[in-house]
Amino acid sequence: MHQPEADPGLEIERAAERLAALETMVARALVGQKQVIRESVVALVAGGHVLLEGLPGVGKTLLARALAAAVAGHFSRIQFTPDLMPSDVTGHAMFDPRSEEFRIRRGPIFCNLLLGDEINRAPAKTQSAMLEAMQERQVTIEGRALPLAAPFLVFATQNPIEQEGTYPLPQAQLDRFLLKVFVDYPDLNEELALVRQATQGQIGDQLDISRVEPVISTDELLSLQGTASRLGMDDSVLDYAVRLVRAARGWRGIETGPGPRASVALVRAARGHALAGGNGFVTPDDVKIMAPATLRHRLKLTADLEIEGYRPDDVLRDLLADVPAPRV
Amino acid sequence: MPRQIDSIRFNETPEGIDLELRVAGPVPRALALFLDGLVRAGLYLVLIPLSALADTGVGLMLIGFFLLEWFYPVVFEVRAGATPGKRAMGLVVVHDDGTPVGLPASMIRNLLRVVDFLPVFYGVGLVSVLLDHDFRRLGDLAAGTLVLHAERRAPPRTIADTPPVQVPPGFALETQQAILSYAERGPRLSAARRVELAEVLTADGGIRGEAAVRRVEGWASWLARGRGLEAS
Amino acid sequence: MRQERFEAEQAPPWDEYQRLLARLEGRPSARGAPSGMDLGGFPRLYRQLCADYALARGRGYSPGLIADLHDLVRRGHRRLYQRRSRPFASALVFATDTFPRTLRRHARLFWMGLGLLFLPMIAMGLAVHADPEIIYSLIDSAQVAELESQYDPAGRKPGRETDRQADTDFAMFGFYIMNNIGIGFRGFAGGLLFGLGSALILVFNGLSIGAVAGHLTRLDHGGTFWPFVSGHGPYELTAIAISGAAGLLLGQALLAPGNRTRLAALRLNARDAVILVGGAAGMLVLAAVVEAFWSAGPAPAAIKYGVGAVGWVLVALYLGLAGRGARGS
Amino acid sequence: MDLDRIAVRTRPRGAWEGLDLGFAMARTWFLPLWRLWWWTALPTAVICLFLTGFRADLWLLALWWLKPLNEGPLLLWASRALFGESLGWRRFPETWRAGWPRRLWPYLLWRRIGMRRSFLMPLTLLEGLSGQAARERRRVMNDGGGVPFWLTLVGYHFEVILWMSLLLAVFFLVPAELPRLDLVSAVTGEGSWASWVGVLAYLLVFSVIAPFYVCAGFALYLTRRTDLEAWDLELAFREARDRRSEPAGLEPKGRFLGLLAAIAILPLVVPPDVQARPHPSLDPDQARALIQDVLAGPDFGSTMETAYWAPIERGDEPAEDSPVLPAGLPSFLRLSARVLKWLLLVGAVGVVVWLSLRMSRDWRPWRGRRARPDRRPPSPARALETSAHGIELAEVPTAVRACLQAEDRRGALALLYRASLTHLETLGPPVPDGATEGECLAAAVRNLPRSALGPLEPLTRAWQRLAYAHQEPSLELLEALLLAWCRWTQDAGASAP
Repeated sequence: MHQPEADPGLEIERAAERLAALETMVARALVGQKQVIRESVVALVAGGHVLLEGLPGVGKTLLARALAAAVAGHFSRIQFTPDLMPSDVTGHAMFDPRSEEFRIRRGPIFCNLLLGDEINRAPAKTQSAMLEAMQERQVTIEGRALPLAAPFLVFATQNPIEQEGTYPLPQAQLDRFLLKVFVDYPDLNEELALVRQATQGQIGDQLDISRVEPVISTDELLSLQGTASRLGMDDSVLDYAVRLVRAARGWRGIETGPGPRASVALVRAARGHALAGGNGFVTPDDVKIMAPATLRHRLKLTADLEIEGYRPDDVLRDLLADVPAPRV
Repeated sequence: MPRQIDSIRFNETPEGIDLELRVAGPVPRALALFLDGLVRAGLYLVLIPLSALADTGVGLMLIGFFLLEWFYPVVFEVRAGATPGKRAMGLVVVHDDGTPVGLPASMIRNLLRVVDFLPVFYGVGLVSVLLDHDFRRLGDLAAGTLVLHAERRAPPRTIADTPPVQVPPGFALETQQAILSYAERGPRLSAARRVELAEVLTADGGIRGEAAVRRVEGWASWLARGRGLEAS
Repeated sequence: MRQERFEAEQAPPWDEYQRLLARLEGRPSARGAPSGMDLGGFPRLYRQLCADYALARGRGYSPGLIADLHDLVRRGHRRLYQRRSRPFASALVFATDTFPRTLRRHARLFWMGLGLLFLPMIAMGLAVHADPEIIYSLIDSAQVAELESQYDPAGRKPGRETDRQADTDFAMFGFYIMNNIGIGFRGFAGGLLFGLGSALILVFNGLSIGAVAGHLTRLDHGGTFWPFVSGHGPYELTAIAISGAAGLLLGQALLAPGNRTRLAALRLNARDAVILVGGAAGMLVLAAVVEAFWSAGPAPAAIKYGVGAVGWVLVALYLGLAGRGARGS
Repeated sequence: MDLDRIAVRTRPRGAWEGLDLGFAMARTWFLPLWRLWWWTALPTAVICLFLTGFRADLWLLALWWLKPLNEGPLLLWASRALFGESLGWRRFPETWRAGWPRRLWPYLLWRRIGMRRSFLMPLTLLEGLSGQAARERRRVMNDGGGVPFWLTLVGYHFEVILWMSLLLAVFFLVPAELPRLDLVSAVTGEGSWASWVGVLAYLLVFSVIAPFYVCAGFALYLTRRTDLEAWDLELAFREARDRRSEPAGLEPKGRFLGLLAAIAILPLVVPPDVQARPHPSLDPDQARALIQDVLAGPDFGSTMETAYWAPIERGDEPAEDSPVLPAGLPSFLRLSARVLKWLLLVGAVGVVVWLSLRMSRDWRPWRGRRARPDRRPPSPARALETSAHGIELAEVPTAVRACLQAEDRRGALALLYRASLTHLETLGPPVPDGATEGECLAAAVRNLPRSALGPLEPLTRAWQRLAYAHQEPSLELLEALLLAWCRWTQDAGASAP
């Protein structure tokens, strides 16, 4: 059993404050989309990568850039295209004829926050080079392993698969994203506000992140992640998370279930969510709220459900309703 | 330049390297088939005396015939990668990505043997093997399998410890590799031949005889070890 | 980096890799239970070696070194990507799940195979029943005479012999295994001839079975013939139709490959077809057991008919329903 | 000749692989080689037709014997194609003038039945050696094992198989209405039209196999030279030398147009006087000794350990097995057959029964394909049953107090919370199994007026803190919650009826 910290109150309160400030700051740029922002912040705190999916123009890139602006760190952005090579992401070695040695030229992946735009437009080779780096948190160039910066977080956006010229990410590699966040169209009021904001004193339709200021440093983010990882968690909650993932494996309508890495991810995300909510401990609610985002990209529906147009979220909803929660 | 003819097929592995699959052609395969025929005939001969044991023996013999007819190659291929005949010819059966053959693929390629056998003695199979880029018969095509030459036993290689001599500029990478290869394979060539080969490169510089061999080996040594500073 | 330094630096992982590889390549029994040595590092070493090999090629090291590294890589690749087989467990899944599901996926072809077998059978049966001459167009007269004497209710015949010995049964079992499953396999392989071979084998089997049945019934030998075939018929006929359907599946890939190349379509379909053939072979083994040990037995005709009926129901239930339940629990 | 344009990857190969390389070469160059074969074979065939007096079998025999005549040009073509040069047939007369007939003669006479023909042809035809030198060289090259022999043997069989396949295919594919090919006379017959079909089919098969046979022999020859004298390295070195010695931009000097010049340059392919012999000054005996020395070295050959069992002393010969079966055997066999029979029967029945059980377990048709699991809301009574105490709602206060007395705060709070959920269900919103505490509270807030919530909110918070953060509530809080709870249930009980 994980004992909570002796006097966690202050630390957690401060952490929640910082996170709330972060959320407010991001919300300045991205109107509405409360849940999307919350889930992104949770990923930040849990130290996991995020896959953002949504139609073009719903603010995926804006979200990532706003987050980057709010966290004072080194930010880079890669636009994935069909001709992007792995070395364009990771970097490469150049031969220096004078010293007869190879010199390493680091690619854009050496940063704190990486925005991978339209990752599913790149061919599988490039995708896997990047996902490999995300997993190992290091890059091997010319036989030398180079560690990536800490924190290192990837926000990758992808268009829905049916769009033209996209390569679906392999199931196994999707596992490397902690969360998959759906960015949907904003509702009417939010869209009104969005349009109003985007047309005021704005030339062209550039992304407006000028009003976002850095509120958290990378060191602070690292310590927040530490706080989150120490958050108390009762065995029954842990058990609930694992039961959810295991249930998804044998569930009707699910062809391939989530692997063990999913349980770990779910627990990490729940911790992050608890911290973002200002709680000093993790409740089953945190687990349940984070479950769709954590699991939806780790499972594959059976062909008949897919043809009928069901999405993983539909099945997950049933599953969450049916797996008994640990109440007493 | 058009692609050079080679009996090798390349397959890229998940690690991003090209694995060389040395596909085996009709002659070794035909001989392997013949050897397998002998082995099978021997097994049939072992089974036939069973018929002396009254009807039980006949039953066992017939079951044995059935298994031999259909599953002899499957069992050996799945368990050991090759039938005894193929093994004797140094062949091995793999999926076309170079991984060892599994049960389904082996079943497909061996059940479809019937079609390759048509009209007589693998006529269809022979035509298919002669036509196909990777020497595959119809069963191989359907199952996605290849027959390869198995492991190569490489002779030991060392690069003689000649004092390094800097390679003159202008040698392409292929030539440098040929020089290294010369140093590695030199000991297996006759002395006269070594001199002759070395002189091809050094005659322009007026170096002949044993000196030429030493010069080329020196280049190889330099290529492998550097000026001698790095080696220490 | 010069070759020699490179070799010297990488030698320890290579040696370690070779040690593990030698173990993996050992006897199969030793392979199953890696004791004492941790094989967990093998994939990492393998990847490392792959990187070294690529480096060696890229930097133009000596061909000998490159060839040696390639050999190591290939041997490792063989071991690392070996398919693990768990024969018993996969046989269970195969029987309860894979086979019936695959068959249902190709239900159209199955019905086609069934039709190709049964329609000629019924037609021929009726024709022979009506006109005794027709059978001689298909089966020569010596064989017909032998059949007649075999099923003659008055004579000694293997079909009804009450004191038939167990060892004779066993010999017949061997024969059925060899003959019937061979027919099934050939029906499958014939599919590679654009499906024609399979169709022909189905039709000819149907014709000759129908002819024999019609002929014997007309001669009033039905009383010995029908009880004999009723027991194993359900399994055997269905299995022949299924293996024919598997052949048709191959033929379909060649005739109507859809959006794929013929070769790709053939490969895809062959994977399913071999599942069908495997299942059919299992059913044929069952049929051979029944045929050898039950059909020829002394039980009264009514019971044999009953068993036959139950067999049809079982086969229908099995093919229609097995594997429909929840998966992967 | 342009070394840059070599069409085959040169590198050391095993002999069998070399053979396969030859097949790959022949497949790539098949059409030109095949045409070339007919260019020389057709005139020969016509001439032979007259010479043999229109006898099919003799004609075929003559053509078979003259095969090397057709193979020579193929070999020459292949040796040019190796360096990316395509030889037009017009230039072949020049080769004839260059002394080819003389070199081909042995292959048409005493060497015709040799089993290494295609392998040795390059030696004679391309290298142009003769006399002692040629003998010596043949000997060195021949040491490479039996692969050329197998090539020839298997090649013959390929011809026979293709021929029989062709005849059978014709036999089966010609509809029955047309005159049917008589297979027997096609193979053995004299003079009938069927025998001509068989012979022509054989000629066709010759033409198909010849390119493969010639190229395979040629590739074997190249492989052997690579192995013996590092031919591939020589090519690489020469290319490097040529490239270095020429100023850039000029046409490489290696290109030759005249065929005579091309043959003269053959030493480029085959350096004159090389041939892996030791120093030319050595006499054959010395050479032999040197070869023996080299062969005795550790690089050649291998050591082999053979272990076998040998009897220490010879025992008596065992008695001959009696030809008849021993007395007990038949009954034993019958018994074993019976055992096998019953085992198989039981096994079959077992499989059927087991499959049926499996199916009945898996198959739930009445639930539909996408049936949802049972979603009945749990009855209030059930919620209490699941508790450890299993008590009536009315007894809750006493039970809670008892827990408090016993200092069991966790038990007290758990009971209270559970009881309030039970009560909540009587008020309206169902509490499914999957709902968490937070969701129960949210559902209650959504569905009930604020006044009807009672102590649910503080109770939930206290319970969560206790359950998941292990923070025990104070006794006062528990008391207060209990009081509020009692009020809540009584209110509801009063208002409900």
